[in-house]
Amino acid sequence: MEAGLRTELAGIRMQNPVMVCSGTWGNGREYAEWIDPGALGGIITKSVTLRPCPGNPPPRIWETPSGMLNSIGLENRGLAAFLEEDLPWIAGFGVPVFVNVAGFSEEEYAEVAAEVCASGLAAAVELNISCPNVKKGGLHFSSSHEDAARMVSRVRERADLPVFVKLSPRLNDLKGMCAAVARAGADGLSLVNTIPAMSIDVERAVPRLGNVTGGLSGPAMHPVAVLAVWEAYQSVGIPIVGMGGIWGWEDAVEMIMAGATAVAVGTVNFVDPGAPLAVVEGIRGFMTRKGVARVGELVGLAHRGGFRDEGKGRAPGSG
Amino acid sequence: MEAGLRTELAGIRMQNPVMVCSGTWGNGREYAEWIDPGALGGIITKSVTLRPCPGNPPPRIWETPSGMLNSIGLENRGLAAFLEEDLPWIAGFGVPVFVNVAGFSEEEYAEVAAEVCASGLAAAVELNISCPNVKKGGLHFSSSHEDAARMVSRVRERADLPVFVKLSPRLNDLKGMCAAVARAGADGLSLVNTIPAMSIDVERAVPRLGNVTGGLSGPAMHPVAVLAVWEAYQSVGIPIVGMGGIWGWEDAVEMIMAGATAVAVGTVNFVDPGAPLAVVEGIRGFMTRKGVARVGELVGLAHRGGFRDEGKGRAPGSG
Amino acid sequence: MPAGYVAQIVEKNVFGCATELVLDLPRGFEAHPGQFLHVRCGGDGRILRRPFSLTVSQRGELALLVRPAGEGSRWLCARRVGEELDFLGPLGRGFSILDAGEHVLVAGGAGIAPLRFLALDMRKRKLRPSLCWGMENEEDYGTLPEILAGECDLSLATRDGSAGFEGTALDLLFSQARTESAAIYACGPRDMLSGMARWLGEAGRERAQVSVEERMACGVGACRGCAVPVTDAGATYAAACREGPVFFARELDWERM
Amino acid sequence: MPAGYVAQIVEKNVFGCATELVLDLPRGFEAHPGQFLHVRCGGDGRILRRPFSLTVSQRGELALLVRPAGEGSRWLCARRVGEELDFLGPLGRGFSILDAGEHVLVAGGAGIAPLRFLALDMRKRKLRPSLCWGMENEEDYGTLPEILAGECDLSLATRDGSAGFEGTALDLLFSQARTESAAIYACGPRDMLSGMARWLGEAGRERAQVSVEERMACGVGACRGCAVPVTDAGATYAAACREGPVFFARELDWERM
Ligand SMILES: Cc1cc2nc3c(=O)[nH]c(=O)nc-3n(C[C@H](O)[C@H](O)[C@H](O)COP(=O)(O)OP(=O)(O)OC[C@H]3O[C@@H](n4cnc5c(N)ncnc54)[C@H](O)[C@@H]3O)c2cc1C
Ligand SMILES: Cc1cc2nc3c(=O)[nH]c(=O)nc-3n(C[C@H](O)[C@H](O)[C@H](O)COP(=O)(O)OP(=O)(O)OC[C@H]3O[C@@H](n4cnc5c(N)ncnc54)[C@H](O)[C@@H]3O)c2cc1C
Ligand SMILES: Cc1cc2nc3c(=O)[nH]c(=O)nc-3n(C[C@H](O)[C@H](O)[C@H](O)COP(=O)(O)O)c2cc1C
Ligand SMILES: Cc1cc2nc3c(=O)[nH]c(=O)nc-3n(C[C@H](O)[C@H](O)[C@H](O)COP(=O)(O)O)c2cc1C
Ligand code: FES
Ligand code: FES
Repeated sequence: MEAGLRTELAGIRMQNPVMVCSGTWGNGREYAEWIDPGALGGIITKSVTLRPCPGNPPPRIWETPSGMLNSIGLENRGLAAFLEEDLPWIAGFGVPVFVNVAGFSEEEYAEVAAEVCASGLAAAVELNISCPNVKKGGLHFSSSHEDAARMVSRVRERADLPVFVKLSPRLNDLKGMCAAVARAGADGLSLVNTIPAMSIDVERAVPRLGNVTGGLSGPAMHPVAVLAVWEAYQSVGIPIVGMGGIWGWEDAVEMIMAGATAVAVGTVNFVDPGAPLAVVEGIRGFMTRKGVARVGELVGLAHRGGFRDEGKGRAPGSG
Repeated sequence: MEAGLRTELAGIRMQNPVMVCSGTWGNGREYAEWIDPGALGGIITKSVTLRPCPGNPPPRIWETPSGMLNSIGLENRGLAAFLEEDLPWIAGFGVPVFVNVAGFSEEEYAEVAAEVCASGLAAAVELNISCPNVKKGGLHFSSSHEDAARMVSRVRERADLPVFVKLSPRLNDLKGMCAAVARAGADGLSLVNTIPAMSIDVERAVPRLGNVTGGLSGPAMHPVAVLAVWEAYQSVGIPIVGMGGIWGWEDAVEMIMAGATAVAVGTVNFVDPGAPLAVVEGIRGFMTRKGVARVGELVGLAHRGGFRDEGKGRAPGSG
Repeated sequence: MPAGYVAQIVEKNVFGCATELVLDLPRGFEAHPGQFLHVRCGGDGRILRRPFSLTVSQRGELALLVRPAGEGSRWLCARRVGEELDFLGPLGRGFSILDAGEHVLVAGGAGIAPLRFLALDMRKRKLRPSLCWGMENEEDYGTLPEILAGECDLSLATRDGSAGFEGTALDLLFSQARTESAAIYACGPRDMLSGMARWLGEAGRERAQVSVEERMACGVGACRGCAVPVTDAGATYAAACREGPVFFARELDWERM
Repeated sequence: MPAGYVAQIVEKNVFGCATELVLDLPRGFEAHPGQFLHVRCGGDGRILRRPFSLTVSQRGELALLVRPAGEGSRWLCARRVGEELDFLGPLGRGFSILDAGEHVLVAGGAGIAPLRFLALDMRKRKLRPSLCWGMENEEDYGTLPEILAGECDLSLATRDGSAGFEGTALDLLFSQARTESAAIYACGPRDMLSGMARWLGEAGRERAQVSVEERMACGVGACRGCAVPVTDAGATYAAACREGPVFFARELDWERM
């Protein structure tokens, strides 16, 4: 039986639900040597800011049990270089490009988002209001529901593409935040960014990262990401891109069953550049084995009591 | 050189800074068969509630990469049985007992705390306002700084022992929360409880835990816990008990350098009941090697530039 | 008194889908059938211990019989003779041999492990247990049935009928004639145990003991992670690791299982 | 073009504190001295890859020379002949052989790995490099110096003076007479490289190349985790994995290192 991997995300058609996370795939060139970007469901580009940004002082990464910390800090060559050199190239593979946008003020976000839309090359904007690695900006914009909502509506006014809002899992009230950004006009959610974290070198008694704090990604934080998707699915109707610690197809399917319409893989690319396509194949195999015709039937399935007839390879319930 | 492991926590004298986490060490009897409770720095007992509490439906645990989820849900035999049978027995080892208190209303917390104090057998009360595993109560009480502060002052009024407040790491504004509970009269902080998380069995498309969501503990979340201690140390002057994913002495020292006056080990007990004492020995060895006379010199050391003369085994800086 | 031990693997046998690891346990190590070891699996100690019932080898030495189910059990199956295992144990409450005319042991899959140990104990007391054992298919058994046949009154079942009775161990049990007063001792998957409890009825549940498999963290009763619902007024739970893993069928609340 | 490969270990030699693993690389696999492989370490692929420079064996075959520093490198050192390694590579920018009268190679510890490869390349071009190599003590070297002595003009240093010059590779370099125009190629710990850069002065940094060791995640330039500060107006960073690991000393901002 042929499994239907095609899906639609806020009106964007995708050949499969597997994308790559912002910041873990450069702007495509590096991994295009290993896998065909055209086989992905979509590509989320590294955060771009209005002006070039040097990023944080090294060391920028540290490995932790089943995870890693990073404090890259939005290093990028700025919007102009991105629009001229990177976006046209990456858009050439014919899969939807989600441009991740960051900034240091509301105006900057809105400005960058507007220009990205104007380029005609992007499919959507992903607003990174949850970067743990910059002091001004980043998480700052999601410290309250009001701040986040204002940011979203400012961007919404100037963007004529779907706007996905990327949130941190470190929120007292994640459901309330999701509802607030949805009301403010978000077309979708990207859940989650890394979890703020840090590590100390005990021999020297100094932080491991030049920036002191960083963000935790990888399998260690996957269960936290799954819950974020689960809670968001319960609180809003807009589509969710699930990400955080996806290592294999099971993790991706888990995210989808928790409520994600699409998923994005990040840290695993560093270990296995072929991982995104292995995840696609794994989902396909699972669907075939379970007799699931369209991947959309799996979205949020765990909220609806799961497979009615477990283990017998029958179709899902009220899907 | 003899290392001085003795420490003081909100006026409570401890022979060493290593305790065991609430809920991971039962009420002592189970592990007393393996290690001498009298050799610990202190013991934090399992959450006790006014009335007996059956806990959540199984399955209650699930293992995740370098961590585990639990949704025990405050199972305990209630205050009366605790005061009669457990507390006297555990207090008999002569080390400070921190009684972890939970409840389903402010009055309940205050009532339980008052009776624990009246028993004359406890050294401190640890207020669990961050349990991810109960619907009403638990995290509910720390959804806003105001709620948490009101709870703390209610308990403070009726407790004549030091009150430690145990917080979740899932807070937008951890520093603000620490400041709020400190202002409300908390004598110390316990950081952190487990991180809310979940896992789904993809074969059945249902949550792995009977309670759907649970709390992530273990090495996976250690870097998140270290950051919480780091942030709290920056925002308040009251002592901190650091916990979360401590597996060996390095993790404990890391917590101390981030700002913890004492630490507590949890999940590792399940793998190695001897772990708390191994951590004590490891800290002792580290101090000897580094020429650190009193463990107090290490507290918050990473905020003060670390060891001045790294690698040469010299004394810490302005400690 | 239980303890934390390290013991060498002195013999390794593969029986169909299961691997037997015979352990060189210290003198004075005493255990009852139904008790288990909580074994550190994987080199780095970063995963939780895994519970495995104590069983006995052909020469009556204490051993584990491990069926690969995931990372931990696969790691165990890959150990070699001469390597050491780190475990806590013996842990938990084992089987009580009842005063009955007939003793029927029912094993599903790796559930054979504690029951083989129990059968040995019964023979020492001059009892003659009978044993129903079910597996998926013939290959899963390997040569173990030939050895067991010398140790008790054995009958086999396979789902595909490739060996013995066609069906589960439970179907096999149902198919056999039993005296009303037979004592039953069972170990196997949750479905098998609850199917049996239903079939037994209230009276039967008094004389039936089951060893339940729950995921465990501490293994010693400290974490309350391995809760099984019990039949009491408060609808509470027992810790499978300490109050079990063996329970009388009547003690458990099968409705809430 | 780099690629993801699996290659068999066909020979293993232990030289003092370092282990040489000779790889059976596919035909057509071409690499330059200074390039590295990004190797999957540990069985389950849950830890990040680890970068190791390509080196050559006595017979000129491509190999790794690994010094145990932690979990990943220890795992590598424990591999046996016949096992396979999974790696990405060859990655990064290697050394450029300059047009100079004298070629001086300076290695600290495992920094010898890429320089041995470079020395071979130089000999193929009929150049006669000299090599200063420093280790903690005599035992760290094993028998490798005897072999290397046949490959280039070798001098050794140890901190404790147990073999060769007493001091670091850098002290040894300082102690030797060099022509002003010597080209320098260095690989070793951060301290050694920055000490050398300071000593060289601006002119010297034009003719010196250094291979830097930075913690890496992706190894291919995608994550910007391996940033090293470069001397440009914007005070920006280069990716050690892609724009390096070999840099001209003048390209790096030693003040910000
Ligand atoms: C008291 C007791 C005695 C046991 N005796 C034996 C024995 O003698 N021989 C034997 O082969 N197995 C026995 N088991 C089951 C054994 O503990 C599990 O197969 C093992 O823990 C699986 O771990 P893993 O890392 O290999 O697999 P995982 O990857 O952890 O899990 C693989 C599968 O096994 C299931 N599983 C995991 N842990 C348990 C558990 N504790 N109980 C039941 N299912 C589990 C999971 O849900 C999953 O479906 C016993 C279990 C208990 C509780
Ligand atoms: C381009 C490049 C080439 C290298 N070539 C060689 C080589 O040929 N032979 C060799 O033995 N080693 C080489 N290294 C160093 C090697 O990568 C590290 O020793 C290894 O990654 C340590 O991993 P681990 O898991 O063993 O130790 P970990 O437990 O990760 O760390 C142990 C110690 O090593 C340090 N370390 C970890 N990773 C790196 C790194 N990438 N660079 C520098 N220090 C690190 C840590 O800070 C820590 O102090 C090279 C590094 C780079 C960047
Ligand atoms: C090295 C690195 C760089 C990242 N850079 C960005 C970024 O620029 N913008 C952003 O929104 N998220 C960034 N992220 C977060 C990821 O997009 C993703 O949300 C997170 O890593 C969780 O997914 P994972 O566990 O699969 O990596 C980065 C993550 C890593 C590891
Ligand atoms: C099985 C289990 C039960 C727990 N029960 C409680 C509890 O009753 N009250 C409480 O405040 N914390 C409880 N916790 C949280 C721990 O006290 C501790 O904060 C957390 O596990 C992090 O530490 P660790 O990673 O070392 O386990 C429990 C944790 C586990 C794993
Ligand atoms: S496994 Fe901890 S109580 Fe049973
Ligand atoms: S390691 Fe990722 S850019 Fe160099």
